[in-house]
Amino acid sequence: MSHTSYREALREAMRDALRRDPRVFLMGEDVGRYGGSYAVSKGLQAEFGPERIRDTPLSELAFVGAGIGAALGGLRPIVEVMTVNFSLLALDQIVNTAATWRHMSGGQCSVPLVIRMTTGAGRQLAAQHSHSLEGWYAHIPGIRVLAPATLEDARGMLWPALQDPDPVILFEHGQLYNVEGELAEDVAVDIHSARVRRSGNDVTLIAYGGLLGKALDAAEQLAKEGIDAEVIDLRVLRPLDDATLLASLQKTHRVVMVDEGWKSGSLAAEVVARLTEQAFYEFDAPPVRVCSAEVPIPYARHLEEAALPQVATIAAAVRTVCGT
Amino acid sequence: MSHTSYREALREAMRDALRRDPRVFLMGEDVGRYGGSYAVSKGLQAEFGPERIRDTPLSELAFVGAGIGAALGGLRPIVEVMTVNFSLLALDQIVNTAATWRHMSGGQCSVPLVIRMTTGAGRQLAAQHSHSLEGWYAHIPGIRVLAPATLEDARGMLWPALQDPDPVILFEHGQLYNVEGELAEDVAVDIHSARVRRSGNDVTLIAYGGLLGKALDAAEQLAKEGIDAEVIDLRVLRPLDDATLLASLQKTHRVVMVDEGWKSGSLAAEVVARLTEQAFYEFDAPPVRVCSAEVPIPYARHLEEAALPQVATIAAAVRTVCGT
Amino acid sequence: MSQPNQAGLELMLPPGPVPTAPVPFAPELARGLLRDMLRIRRLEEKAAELYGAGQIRGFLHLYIGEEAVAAGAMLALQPEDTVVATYREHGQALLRGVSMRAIMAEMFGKQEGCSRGRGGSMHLFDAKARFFGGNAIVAGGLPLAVGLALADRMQGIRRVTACFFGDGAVAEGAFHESMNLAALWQLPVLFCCENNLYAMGTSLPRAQSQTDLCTKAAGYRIAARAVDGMDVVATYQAALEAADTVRAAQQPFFLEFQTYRFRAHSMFDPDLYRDKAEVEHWKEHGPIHTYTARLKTQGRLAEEQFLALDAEVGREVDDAVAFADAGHWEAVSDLLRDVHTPADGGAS
Amino acid sequence: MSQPNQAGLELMLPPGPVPTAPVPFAPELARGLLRDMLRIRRLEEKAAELYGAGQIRGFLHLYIGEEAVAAGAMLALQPEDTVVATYREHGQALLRGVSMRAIMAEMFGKQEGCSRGRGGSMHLFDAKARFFGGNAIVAGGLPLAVGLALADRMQGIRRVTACFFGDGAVAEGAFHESMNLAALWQLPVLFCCENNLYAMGTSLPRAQSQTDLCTKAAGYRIAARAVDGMDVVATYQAALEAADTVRAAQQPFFLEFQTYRFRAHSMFDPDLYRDKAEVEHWKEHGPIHTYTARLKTQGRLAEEQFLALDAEVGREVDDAVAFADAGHWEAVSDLLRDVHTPADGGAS
Ligand SMILES: Cc1ncc(C[n+]2csc(CCOP(=O)(O)OP(=O)(O)O)c2C)c(N)n1
Ligand SMILES: Cc1ncc(C[n+]2csc(CCOP(=O)(O)OP(=O)(O)O)c2C)c(N)n1
Ligand SMILES: [Mg+2]
Ligand SMILES: [Mg+2]
Repeated sequence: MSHTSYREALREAMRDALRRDPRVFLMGEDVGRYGGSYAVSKGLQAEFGPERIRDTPLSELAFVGAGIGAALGGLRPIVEVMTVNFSLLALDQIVNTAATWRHMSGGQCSVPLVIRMTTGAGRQLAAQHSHSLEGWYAHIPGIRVLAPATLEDARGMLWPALQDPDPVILFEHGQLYNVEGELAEDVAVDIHSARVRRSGNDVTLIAYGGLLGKALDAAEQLAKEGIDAEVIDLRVLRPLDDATLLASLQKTHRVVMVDEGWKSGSLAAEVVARLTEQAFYEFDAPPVRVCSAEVPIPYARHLEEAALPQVATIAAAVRTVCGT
Repeated sequence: MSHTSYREALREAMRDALRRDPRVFLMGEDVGRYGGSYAVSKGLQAEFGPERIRDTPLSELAFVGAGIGAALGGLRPIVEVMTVNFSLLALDQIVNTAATWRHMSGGQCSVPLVIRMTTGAGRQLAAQHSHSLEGWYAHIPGIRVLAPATLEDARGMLWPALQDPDPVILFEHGQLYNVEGELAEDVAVDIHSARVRRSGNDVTLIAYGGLLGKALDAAEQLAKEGIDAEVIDLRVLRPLDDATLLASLQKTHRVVMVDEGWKSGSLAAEVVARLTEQAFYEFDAPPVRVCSAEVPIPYARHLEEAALPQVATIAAAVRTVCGT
Repeated sequence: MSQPNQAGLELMLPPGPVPTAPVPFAPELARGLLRDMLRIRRLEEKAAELYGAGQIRGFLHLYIGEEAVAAGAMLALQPEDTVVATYREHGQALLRGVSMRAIMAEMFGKQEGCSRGRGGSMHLFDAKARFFGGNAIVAGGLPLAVGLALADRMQGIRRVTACFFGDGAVAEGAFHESMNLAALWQLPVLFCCENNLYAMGTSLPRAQSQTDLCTKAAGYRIAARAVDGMDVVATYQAALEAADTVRAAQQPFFLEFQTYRFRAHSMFDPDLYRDKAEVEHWKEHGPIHTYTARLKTQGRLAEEQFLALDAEVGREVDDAVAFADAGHWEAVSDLLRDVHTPADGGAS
Repeated sequence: MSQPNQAGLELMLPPGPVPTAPVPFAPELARGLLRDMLRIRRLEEKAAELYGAGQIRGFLHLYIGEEAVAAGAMLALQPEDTVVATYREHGQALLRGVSMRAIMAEMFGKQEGCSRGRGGSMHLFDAKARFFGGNAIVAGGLPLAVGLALADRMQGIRRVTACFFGDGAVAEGAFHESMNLAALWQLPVLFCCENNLYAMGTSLPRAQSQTDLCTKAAGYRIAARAVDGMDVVATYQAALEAADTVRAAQQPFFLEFQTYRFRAHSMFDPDLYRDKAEVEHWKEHGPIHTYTARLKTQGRLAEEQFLALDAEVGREVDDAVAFADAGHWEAVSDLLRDVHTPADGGAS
């Protein structure tokens, strides 16, 4: 075990991959000389040089597309799109090229590409810098979408993502980078399953990424009130791991899904929809979603807080579902 | 009443708006000289000139952004993005500028912009030209999303959309352009409500845009089997008209939602989620979604057909929900 | 280069005279180029016919008139080089070595097609021939080409990535970003701009404030050259020089082929945006008949030889159609196959 | 313009000498420019301090060092002109007439802020001053500016739309598409490129294959000019000429201000990517002290006068802080207000 941070765990995962596989390289805006806008890649250029830790101009569409090309060309690129907000500029390449090439070529061209990006709000960055669009990416066939919420996943998800022959997108929540804790030396995680992060019997609280912590906090608070919540970390946003969700529902018969995306059309909608479709009669109460208010996220702190799911709103939703 | 087509109805709506309001103009790729890639704007440049029927270069990001600017500058632009597939290139301007400007400026800057685009599959155009991303757009706060499925809506939705002080996106399904029928001279429709297109008692079949016709066909077929389906045309994809949906559910107690989007993260997920959240105890059977298979849409006709919702699959889903 | 006609349409005429100079190539090569162009032409004429008959569907974009571009450029490339193309790519695919059978079967939507029938006309693929699509997003292939070249550079592989795109693509942001990346990183990309003066119905002067596309390359410090795209002698020579430069210097090059499509943009296009006289002018420069005439004048080709060659090509086309016709529909149960790579690595 | 140092970093030095020539403006104007620059400087120094104290949050991008650009450019514009800016826009907003109070309150997140506290530092708005944001997407403002100018053209309004953006924005596709549209449609856009040689930590030569940004404008047939962005005399004269040209010719113009930021990119930036010596070189060109020195040499400004002016500006800053401090938090119940325009048209 060693003490580390989410940021360091991500960096260590990249360092490790860069050492293990000469085909791996990192490219993106300010990943090199600057050290990454969130300092995730700090120090890597000094170790691996400017070819493998490659700074790009502000050209999201082209450098994501170049990542696809480089993957086709035999490399294993990690493309850092600084934040999900800017990834909109590259979405065409992701949807129309990365996700289609394998199927559309009749199985000839796999795209072993990993894209990392920061997501989420909570730092008063206002409407254009606070998106949570994981749900959009989870809509696209042909790609895998991951959301590391723990140090273990921050450290462990990258390598299996690089082994995946198809595009994988990794969402790092901006509020997690400074989270610290202990981490085992040998981290091997899968990129297929959801995980029960807190076992409980009364209600299933589903979360991912930046909100897992709040969900766990809410669960602790509720425990004091006698509500025993099971907290599930989705981890893999596409394809969703229905089995783990259904197993929990069959135990607790109540579901609250927490999601930083805007409610309408959120990933939470998908989770609720597939659970009701598949296990309608397991519900003892209607499922509930706790999402962001449907508003461009405001700068002012109190308004931003009001717009985002909070421990109190999560706990309140759980109480409603539990009928207390 | 006069005989017309969906295409002509759309054109007539534009002609009418261009005549009524000098601030209205149309811009987009090949809307002018070529007459529109789907011939919707055919003849308009001859009538209104190249300034008001303005051909643009292949620059989706910039001309959509220019539409936003022109709206801020006092005009009432109709921007045609040839198809939803290419709109990915312009999504940044839609999400980060059009949708945010009003709120983020503290209410100073409204963006009275209308964006039209063709959507959907069914014409063997393969993976990059067959997207149905209405659900994504319906996720964005600050914009209104419309899906005219009838001649009446094709003719009637544009004018109220132009009166809306905020951005409105109109999705025209590519398979509807040639649909013909009779249309009243005076068409006034709202852009707020869903509409019951076929009244029924046994099950609520929800559809929109290109699939409304298939839903209605399925309903006719089911009627012969003794299943009386109520068919609802969503029409307005954002904000969703919950009241109409809930009223129907309260009558039929069963729901099937049809959507050409890929199932995971579809608009259908949202509809199912909000109905279960709000009216869980009204359901006599689990809700069911009929969506596109999660695959880049293939070119080969039989595979494309297999990937898309069809009358038979819709009818089958209804039978399941009705327990027959 | 242009003059307005009565209807206010600019008449955009060929920049130079009809080429008549002797063909300076060895007989084999000279004949090969003719054959290459004829193969594209006859394949596409047949495809148009089959489209009318409903056996080919979706979008079909014909290259007819532009054959000298693909013929010259493809011959200039080496087998190890890489090609990235557009939706108007039958010519490139065919001359890159994708069989006419596989192309025709693809357009029929058959499993024997080069993309198993999933791609159709716009999405021809052949990984073995290093033919990476078949891209229907205008300018969508440019970033891809940059990445393929980057992979080569980082792996120490010296080859050229030839990326085809139209005049319309030049307006897209992807063009700008890709040109800059290729130049900044000194990547061996041969940017092949097929300037046929129209993007659908939009003529170059209505799309570009600067219609001399080579001047754009200067903004990225990329060497550039325009060439008569109707003259296969010129296209081959220019492409060869350009490819050699890219290969030797490991730097990008922008090559503009000034060409013209004789047919409509796609099978849906009524082609009302250009003057018939303009089309006729360009047809006088038709790459096949002008080249044939030169060979004949030189005494290098007799009419019977031409007819024999044409007949041979005709037989290849007929064979391809028969092959496609006899092909199979992929099982519907395979619909989801290859959305992801199968666990076995996806040998298919 | 650049030379490598020991650490392999290019030292990117100012292109010309420190300006010392007499200020050729009338006393009022000359003094006004100094005051303008000082107002920006003191406002931002205070903002930095308040950021440290936690009263301003989010991203804060300081303009310190670049004041001569906004001062010259804003003075060159007419009241009816339009401005589109970036996230580094305190200077433009302030000199465009947004009160220091409203800016400070905005950064505090107060309802009295120019965007009701919803935008913060990156999203200052003032529709009355025709100041259309405050855009935090790099190059996101360019298409908007094109559209604003298009609206003017179509409505027969003769005014200039000045659009600010950095050197980093030049690499974005939006730059390319917008330049072409503006030139193609002959729109009165004044493209103001604030070339401070860095996009975050990425220096111009590591972002652009062609670092002379004016050459890019040629690819669109847009007239261009570079000017010493540290010299307010030069920026004002150049901006005035450029704005007049745009206004008269109703065509775009590309004006490159060669400038430098003295502070880090944002409050999160440790600023390790450039040589301290480079920063020091540029500081010698500091727009405020060099200009002050010139005025003093000319005998146009005595030290007491400078101190008085500075004190006056200091009082304005203090007043703005007090105003912001006394401001109110918007009611949480107003969170959804103005996601859509209210039915009454939204007079707010
Ligand atoms: C991004 C994008 N926008 C629009 C289209 C529709 N479209 C297909 S081809 C075409 C014209 C392209 O012209 P050009 O690049 O000159 O190539 P050409 O067809 O002349 O070979 C257009 C507008 C598209 N496929 N992709
Ligand atoms: C599209 C986009 N990509 C990335 C960013 C993150 N980012 C913010 S400012 C910046 C640097 C911009 O540099 P430049 O345009 O030179 O302006 P400067 O900050 O130097 O004034 C970057 C990369 C962003 N805001 N938008
Ligand atoms: Mg063309
Ligand atoms: Mg800069």
